[in-house]
Amino acid sequence: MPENAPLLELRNIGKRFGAVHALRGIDLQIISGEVLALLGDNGAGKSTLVKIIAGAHAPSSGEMFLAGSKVSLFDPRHAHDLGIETIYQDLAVAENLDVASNIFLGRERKSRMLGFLPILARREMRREAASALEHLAIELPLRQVVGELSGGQRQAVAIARAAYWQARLVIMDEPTAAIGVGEHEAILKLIQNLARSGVAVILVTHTMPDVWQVATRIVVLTRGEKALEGKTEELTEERVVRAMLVGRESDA
Amino acid sequence: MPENAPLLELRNIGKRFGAVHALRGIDLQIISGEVLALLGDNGAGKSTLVKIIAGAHAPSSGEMFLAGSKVSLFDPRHAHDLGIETIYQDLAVAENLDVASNIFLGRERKSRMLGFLPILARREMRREAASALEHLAIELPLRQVVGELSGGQRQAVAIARAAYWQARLVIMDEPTAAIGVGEHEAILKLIQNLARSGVAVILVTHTMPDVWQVATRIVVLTRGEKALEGKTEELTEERVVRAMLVGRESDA
Amino acid sequence: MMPNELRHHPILQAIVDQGVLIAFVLLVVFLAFVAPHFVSTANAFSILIDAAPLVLLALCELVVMLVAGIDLAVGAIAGFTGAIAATMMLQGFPWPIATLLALLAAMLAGTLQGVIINYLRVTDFITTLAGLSIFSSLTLIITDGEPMNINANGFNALGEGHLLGVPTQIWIAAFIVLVVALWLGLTASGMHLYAIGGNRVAAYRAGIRVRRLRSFAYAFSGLSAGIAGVILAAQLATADPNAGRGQELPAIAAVVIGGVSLFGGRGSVWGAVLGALILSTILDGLVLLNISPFFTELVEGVVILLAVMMGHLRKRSSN
Amino acid sequence: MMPNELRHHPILQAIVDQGVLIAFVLLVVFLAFVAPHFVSTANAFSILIDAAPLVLLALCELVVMLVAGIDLAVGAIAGFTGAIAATMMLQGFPWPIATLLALLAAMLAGTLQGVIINYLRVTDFITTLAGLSIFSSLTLIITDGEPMNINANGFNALGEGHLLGVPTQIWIAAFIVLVVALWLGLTASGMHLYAIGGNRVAAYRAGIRVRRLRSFAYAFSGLSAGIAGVILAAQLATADPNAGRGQELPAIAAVVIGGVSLFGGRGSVWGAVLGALILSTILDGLVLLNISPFFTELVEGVVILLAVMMGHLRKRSSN
Amino acid sequence: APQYTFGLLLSAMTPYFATIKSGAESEAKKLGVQLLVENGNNDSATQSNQVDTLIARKVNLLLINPTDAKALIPAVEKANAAHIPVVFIDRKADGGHAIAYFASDNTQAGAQACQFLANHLHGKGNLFMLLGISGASATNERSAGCDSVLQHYPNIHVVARQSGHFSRRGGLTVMRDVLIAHPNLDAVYAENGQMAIGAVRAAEAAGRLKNLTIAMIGSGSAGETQLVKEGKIALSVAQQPAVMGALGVEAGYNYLNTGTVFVPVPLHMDYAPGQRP
Ligand SMILES: Nc1ncnc2c1ncn2[C@@H]1O[C@H](COP(=O)(O)OP(=O)(O)OP(=O)(O)O)[C@@H](O)[C@H]1O
Ligand SMILES: Nc1ncnc2c1ncn2[C@@H]1O[C@H](COP(=O)(O)OP(=O)(O)OP(=O)(O)O)[C@@H](O)[C@H]1O
Ligand SMILES: [Mg+2]
Ligand SMILES: [Mg+2]
Repeated sequence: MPENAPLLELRNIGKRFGAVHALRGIDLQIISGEVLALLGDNGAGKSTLVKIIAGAHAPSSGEMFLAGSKVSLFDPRHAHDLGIETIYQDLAVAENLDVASNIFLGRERKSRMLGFLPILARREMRREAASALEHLAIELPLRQVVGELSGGQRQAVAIARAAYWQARLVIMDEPTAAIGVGEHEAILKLIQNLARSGVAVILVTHTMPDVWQVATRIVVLTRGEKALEGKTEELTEERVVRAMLVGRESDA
Repeated sequence: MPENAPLLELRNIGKRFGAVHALRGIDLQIISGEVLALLGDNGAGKSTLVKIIAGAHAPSSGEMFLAGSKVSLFDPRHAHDLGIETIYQDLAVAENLDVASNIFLGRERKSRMLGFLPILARREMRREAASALEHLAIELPLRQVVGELSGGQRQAVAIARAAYWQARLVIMDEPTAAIGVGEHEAILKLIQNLARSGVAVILVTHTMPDVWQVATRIVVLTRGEKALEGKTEELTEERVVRAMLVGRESDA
Repeated sequence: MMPNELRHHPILQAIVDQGVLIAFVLLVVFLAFVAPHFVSTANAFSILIDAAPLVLLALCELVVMLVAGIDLAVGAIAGFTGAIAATMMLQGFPWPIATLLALLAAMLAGTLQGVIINYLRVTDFITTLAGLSIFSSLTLIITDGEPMNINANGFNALGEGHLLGVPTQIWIAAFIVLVVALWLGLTASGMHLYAIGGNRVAAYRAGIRVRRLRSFAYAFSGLSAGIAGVILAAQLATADPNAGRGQELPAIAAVVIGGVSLFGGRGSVWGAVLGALILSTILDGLVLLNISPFFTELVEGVVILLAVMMGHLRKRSSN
Repeated sequence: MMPNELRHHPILQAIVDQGVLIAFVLLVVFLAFVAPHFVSTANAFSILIDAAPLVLLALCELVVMLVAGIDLAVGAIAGFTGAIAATMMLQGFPWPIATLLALLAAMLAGTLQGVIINYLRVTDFITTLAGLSIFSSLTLIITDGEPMNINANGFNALGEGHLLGVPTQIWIAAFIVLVVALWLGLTASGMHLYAIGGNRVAAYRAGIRVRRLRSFAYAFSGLSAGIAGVILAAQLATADPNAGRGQELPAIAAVVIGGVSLFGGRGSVWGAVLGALILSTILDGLVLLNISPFFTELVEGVVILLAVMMGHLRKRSSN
Repeated sequence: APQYTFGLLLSAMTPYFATIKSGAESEAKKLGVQLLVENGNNDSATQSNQVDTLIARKVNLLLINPTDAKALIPAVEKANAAHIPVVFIDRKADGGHAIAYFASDNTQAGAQACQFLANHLHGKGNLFMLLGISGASATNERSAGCDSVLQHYPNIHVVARQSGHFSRRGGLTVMRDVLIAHPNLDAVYAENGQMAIGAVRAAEAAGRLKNLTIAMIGSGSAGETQLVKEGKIALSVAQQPAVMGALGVEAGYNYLNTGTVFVPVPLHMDYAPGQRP
């Protein structure tokens, strides 16, 4: 593994849904410890790109390299193994399971029954979940089934889930969309803490102030294509917003 | 109908979900032409209250008066008839129908086949939908099924739906959560225009700047109870945020 | 493979989506080559006559499955309708009146199911399974377990007669198909069925009377099952105490083969018709080829599986 | 009506949710009063013996319905398994080996269905409907349409024998119930079944091997159906060419009565067992009460409907 | 006289078995016997469970029409062990002890029907065998009877063997297709009356009835008899289900009072006009 390779590299990624061309020729590098803001108008392709990086969608074309080595046959399971955690915009939680089960879903803690049968360590998971939520300044009814939670509470579950695991890359697709004022601040702090400890973060958001508060780099997508890329300190909000809209105008 | 009665009045509204007490003793008046910001932390009960006003949930206790007369046996159909339009937080669009069908769902335009059979005027609805979206500065692939749209695009569909109909009260539960920067501005403008033309607007949001930009009055919910109420110009952001959190602390 | 504009044309899209159509065509071509006398007017009518009641039952399932329901009682209601019509004719009612009253009973039966499901909130599966038991039983009771002869020629003509050289029952089924196609395709309530199946909560919030419309879907299902029952009885000039039994799975199979989803909101009349045609063509082919009865089900199962897989492959490759 | 802490206790909650339990108790009490000889060890065993294979088939449906599937082939696979075991014993294999191989075949049959559904993406309904046809047909072919005698006493003891005074088949069913209860309640893969049924996309994104686990659910279904088939064959000392036919709807009915959802993600082992017990108690009561065969289905349908409605009323009043 | 309770276990509730039921019921009424009638839905497991339940119910006598000759052996043995006498109706189980057996011989019926057809065709022609439900014992035995005769007639070609599932509609739909596939069909052998009626309708609709000789194994029901009278069906080898049911009850009643009797039920041959050999 080359020492100075970016954590993640996308080359010429494209994605079609039937006739819809959601992404075209996306090149992207993500470096450990940076916070990359992925911006763009509605329908620009941000979530599609996020899902590809998370392994939830297969790209129609292009290649991905993680820490210098090509990834293929990629799915969310591999993404987890490689240290990629994702908060999806369309949360996708198991509504019929409780908070702790959702946080640990797919990576449950186990204990041994009769010394050899692996069974769920429910109590331990609930305890861990509670402390993880506390860290994030989130208060949730732990035993309630997620389907009975409010919109913001569900989002908090998804955030806690992604934050809990030791990751190399955390992808957050509009994590603060439905989130209360206090929790909003906690999430921004979380992002900064993650970056400080060397984790790469991809943040998708429509809240411009957040971008300038936490992001180190900005990529703007317009209609599935990369329209602008640069360091946060080198870009102004005006220029970014214009890129989102101008891209659109020049295309239309 | 008493001339000076509030458009909508809630008296002592409560709502339980099994053991969960989501709302308690809510009194609320909404006056034509005002923009009421309904604020509160995640899980405070905002969406529950919104659903009760929209007829989507029946309250467990309390009474509702619309323009001075008591409403009973209330469902979304009645709400529409009474001029209440709602953008729900959990959008709930028919994913298998296209944009125009969703905007007109339940109130389709019809024409007569053979002079007497009422059939759907699909083309007319599509045309109307396109112009409604244009008004809102929203660009959408009209023929695509809503399930294939991006998160923000779906939200735009819900907004267009609520904005299209001549309403007396428009309720918006976090309408800008997933919405792009340009559309965000358009929605704020829409709210102001609605209020100016005498429509009452209830806005639920976690974005404080929006509140001070458009709201005339603020109500804060904390753990299902009304914690603060007042004119926007008389309240500071600090005080509002504290009400959300303090309520919580004093309860805990 | 196809220019984008073309691909988005609704009719073309429907055909591409219906990869099963291609499977059907292949099936027909195959049988035309190997099965003696498969290509003949008599055989075409034979397939269509067998398909007619199945198509009607498939329409029942289509409509209730669009709203994420299921109707296991369609066969039982069909048998029940035949028995009622026969009894009334025995009691001296003129056949058109007996038939209309029997169809009314069928619609009431369906409505009753719809009301239990949507207002008393028993699940669709349980209610219609109970309906299956209850209406089968009522048929046995009405007929006293014996086939009842029907002597009214007008009635029997519904099953045996011809119009412009085409068997009456094919006309009847075609007419109902057309009505349902117009209903689903052109009217608001038709679209509301799709909306309910797509997202019931959204439909409710949009002001659609979900419970009423779902009940209506079951009422229609009862009626269409009743028409199937009339055809079945007329065909044999008999109300058979066991008529319609076991027809629920084939009816559901027909629509599922035709692309209707058990989870609601997806499917078309053409799919339902196609599914029914595939099933009756397979059965026809099995007899023409004189496949041993021990093997008929084996071949049937394999062919259905292949047809659906083929439909699926088509769809995937078009993605 | 109940203090909140109590109401949230998982076991109590489960009982309250299972309003159907109360319906079952009422049914038993009612029959105890009106049906002659209902309260007797012989009759209790008669009900349980009757329920044993149904419970096993209900477990099949429970597991596949948790992942929003359905298995229409369970009865056919049961019959198929009996036929294979009988054939092998006829060919001189010792009965334990014949039984194990037959169960292996059953599991393979289920796995095959699972693979077709999850990897070739044919819908659950169509695949298992084809399975129903295919395995029914294979049973006819293997047995050549004639019932096959089974003379191995050890094998037949699985259906006729007793252990500690309790019929063997009740032990077998109880053991499998326990295994499934532990699987679903205590293990990760058990919980993953619920997750898949609750939200398949979420489960996939959480890294659950959705297709593999769903295939496994069908493999289990095949195995459990196979065990039911062994019991049925042992009970009759015969591999019947039509054994298990028509058992798919009762099996699904049992779990749905017990609160399992056809749409996935909801249901418990206890519900499935309860549903099977309700069905076999009703059938037993019908015989004891000498309900005329024309009326049996009528009564059965009505009682099922009442039981489920009662369960539902309980739930609503507890809200 | 003592009040007896008998259980009558029928394998299914098709018209044929409904006739057994009504024959048995009217006899039971005459004798003051309470009769419990069960429908096994063609399922051996169901029927043997019904036997269990009736044993628990402590009936005095069981009249069993087994769904299957072998599968019901354990159930009959259980009845024997509980000292409840058993009478077989229409079919028997291959094991266990019964005090009486009232049946017509299915194998013989099949043989007689096909012998008639063979004679009628002068040993030459195309025959369609319209079979019952696959795997049902009635189907197996009737087919075996027919086949045993046909093997002596190499020039009779069985051009199709298809199942009409013992139902009228099954007979109709299958016959329609067979007529299409075989324009030179001469004769039809139908394994029950319901299917034969369906086949007659198909042949009539296709205008082929005149050229067809149809023989069936009937149950003597009105609809069947009518078609025989009209000459549309050449031969009905009619079983007498009502007689079987009545005799079964009578014999059981006598047995409980006195001792056992075996009464063979004669097959009733019903010829169309001019067909009597
Ligand atoms: N269907 C339900 N069953 C049980 N509890 C529910 C249900 N719906 C909501 N609740 C509970 O009611 C409370 C209020 O929920 P609500 O959705 O009104 O919150 P909210 O103020 O809109 O929060 P957010 O800002 O996150 O949208 C929460 O504690 C939630 O868990
Ligand atoms: N499953 C799908 N089928 C067809 N088209 C799709 C599908 N998913 C996404 N698209 C299309 O791809 C484009 C990009 O969608 P995407 O969700 O990536 O947008 P986004 O940038 O995340 O927007 P938002 O800010 O609204 O979340 C949109 O035009 C959308 O309609
Ligand atoms: Mg997005
Ligand atoms: Mg909310």
